[in-house]
Amino acid sequence: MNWREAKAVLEALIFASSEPVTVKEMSMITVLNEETIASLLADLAQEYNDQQRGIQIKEIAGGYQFVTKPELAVYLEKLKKVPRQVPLSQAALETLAIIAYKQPITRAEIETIRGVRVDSSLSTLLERGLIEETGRKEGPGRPILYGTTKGFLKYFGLNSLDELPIVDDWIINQQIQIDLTAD
Amino acid sequence: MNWREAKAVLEALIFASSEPVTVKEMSMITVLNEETIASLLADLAQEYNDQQRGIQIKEIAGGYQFVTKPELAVYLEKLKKVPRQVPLSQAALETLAIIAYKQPITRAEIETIRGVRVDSSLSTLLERGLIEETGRKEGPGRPILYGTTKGFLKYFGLNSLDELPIVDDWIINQQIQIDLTAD
Amino acid sequence: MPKIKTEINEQGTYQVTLEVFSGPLDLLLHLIKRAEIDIYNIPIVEITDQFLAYLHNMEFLDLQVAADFLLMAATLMQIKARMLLPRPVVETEEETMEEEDPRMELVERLLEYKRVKEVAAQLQDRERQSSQFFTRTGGSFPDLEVAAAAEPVGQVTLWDLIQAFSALLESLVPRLELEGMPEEQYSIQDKMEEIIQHLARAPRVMFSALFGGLTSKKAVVTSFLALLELIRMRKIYVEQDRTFGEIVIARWEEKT
Repeated sequence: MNWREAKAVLEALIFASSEPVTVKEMSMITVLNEETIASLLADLAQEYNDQQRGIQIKEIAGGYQFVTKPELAVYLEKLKKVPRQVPLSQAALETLAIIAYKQPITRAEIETIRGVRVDSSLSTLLERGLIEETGRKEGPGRPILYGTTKGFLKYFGLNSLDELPIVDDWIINQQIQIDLTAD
Repeated sequence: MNWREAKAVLEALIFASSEPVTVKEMSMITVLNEETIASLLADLAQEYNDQQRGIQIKEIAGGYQFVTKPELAVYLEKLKKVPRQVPLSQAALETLAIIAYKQPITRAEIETIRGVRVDSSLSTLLERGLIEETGRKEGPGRPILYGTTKGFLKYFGLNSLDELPIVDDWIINQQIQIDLTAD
Repeated sequence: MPKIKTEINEQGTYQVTLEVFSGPLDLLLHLIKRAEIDIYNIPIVEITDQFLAYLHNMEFLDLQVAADFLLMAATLMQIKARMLLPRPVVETEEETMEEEDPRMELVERLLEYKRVKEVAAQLQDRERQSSQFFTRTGGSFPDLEVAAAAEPVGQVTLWDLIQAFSALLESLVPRLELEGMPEEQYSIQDKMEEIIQHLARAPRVMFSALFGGLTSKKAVVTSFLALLELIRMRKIYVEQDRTFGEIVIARWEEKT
């Protein structure tokens, strides 16, 4: 397999997968080492960018995926066969924000922070695959713990949770550490 | 919009659509006449063929669609076998459970039982080969009927659907009844 | 008067929320911001009065929201009462214990909530940006159909499947008991016909145009239920313009 062929294989792999494909997966399939895959990908991505194409390769949720160029969104919105994403409500966004930064977290803990019941936000977020049950908290009632999913990263175009903005002193895992020392 | 830009738009449209895009549809979206669209498509298709790429544009069912090059199928099959570690969401699982027990069943009927829209669950299940379209229901709109696949049986280690455990499902029957009389 | 905002989320469940305020803390923050007050020194009497006035003016449709707002009102009144009482000078042998400002806990909650709002706003920005990228949507892959997925489900067992089904059955019981309960005597049927007639004259109608003329809460609820029923029956559908958030109602035939 020459360079050109290898690039074609990666192109087809990324294209055919409905989920972002990781370098590791591509390495396993092509039996090329991960460094080579990385160079091939860089080359391929360059090609798509240089040639003023309609699609590009984007790194999302730890893998690679084809997406359309954002400036073409106006045309794509006119396409009938594209499912339209309904934006999340303010309530759902707030709930999701808390889960993203404070995961793993229970429903009661989210409700304390938001000051309202969050059942319907939680079920919306679960249904949309943005959060998931990650286990149960030790203690009375063993309440369900929630965390964000890979779908969350994909939905917001993030590569990992580290890309979440740092807000004030509110950083990821802060709560987890507090919990650990408190327990 | 120049030639290069127009080609990029068509590329993005064909890429993002879940079904083949017709020349007519592309003409309506871009406000370019159908002859121009046809030339642009020929040019785009040529480009993909010449450059020894992993994907190509194909005319299918009166429209245009991207497909991977047939000679790369061997790699793509491996892609399917790479464990993706993306477990089914609770939502998809519930939808699958309903289909397993109530097949053949329409999307509207599933939605009545689950009380939410199931588009995304259905496409996940179709994509993973756990369910398939089994026909169309008689009556207005002739909606698509869904059923489980052989892959479903294989995955859950069942020889036939008769081996599914019996669950007392009078409630679901009643729910469907209510829906039917309401229509 | 707060307007009632209805939205239909992706799963087709309907949310009736109060415009702008996603909870009592949100309302409190709004009042504080509007009055240009220092968050660390909230004039509790004034804010409590404003909060209660707001509650008084609200016509709640969503009872759950009401309960949360009422709980906050009670908290505010409690703080107010503690503030108005002469502060007991606690003199013990261990020096004079500074009695904690009764507002402190609330201030902390507000600050924490403020961060939530900031993050939510940033997520919303990202969501907007991200919605400009379209990905390939499943679709059939002629040259891929041969490969039957070996591990299509991840670590899911038959037991999980049955559990999902049983859980569903359980959740259906309360829903069935509720079925047909609300406002039936108010004739949702009439409202449904009215909406259909409305749409016979124009293919698309703004949500606000349909509901703007209604005066009583009961009429709004009835119309809303009629709308939901029509959606369920696939006689109509609604869509929300991304930019303006206005809900448009259209005949189902318009959806192609």
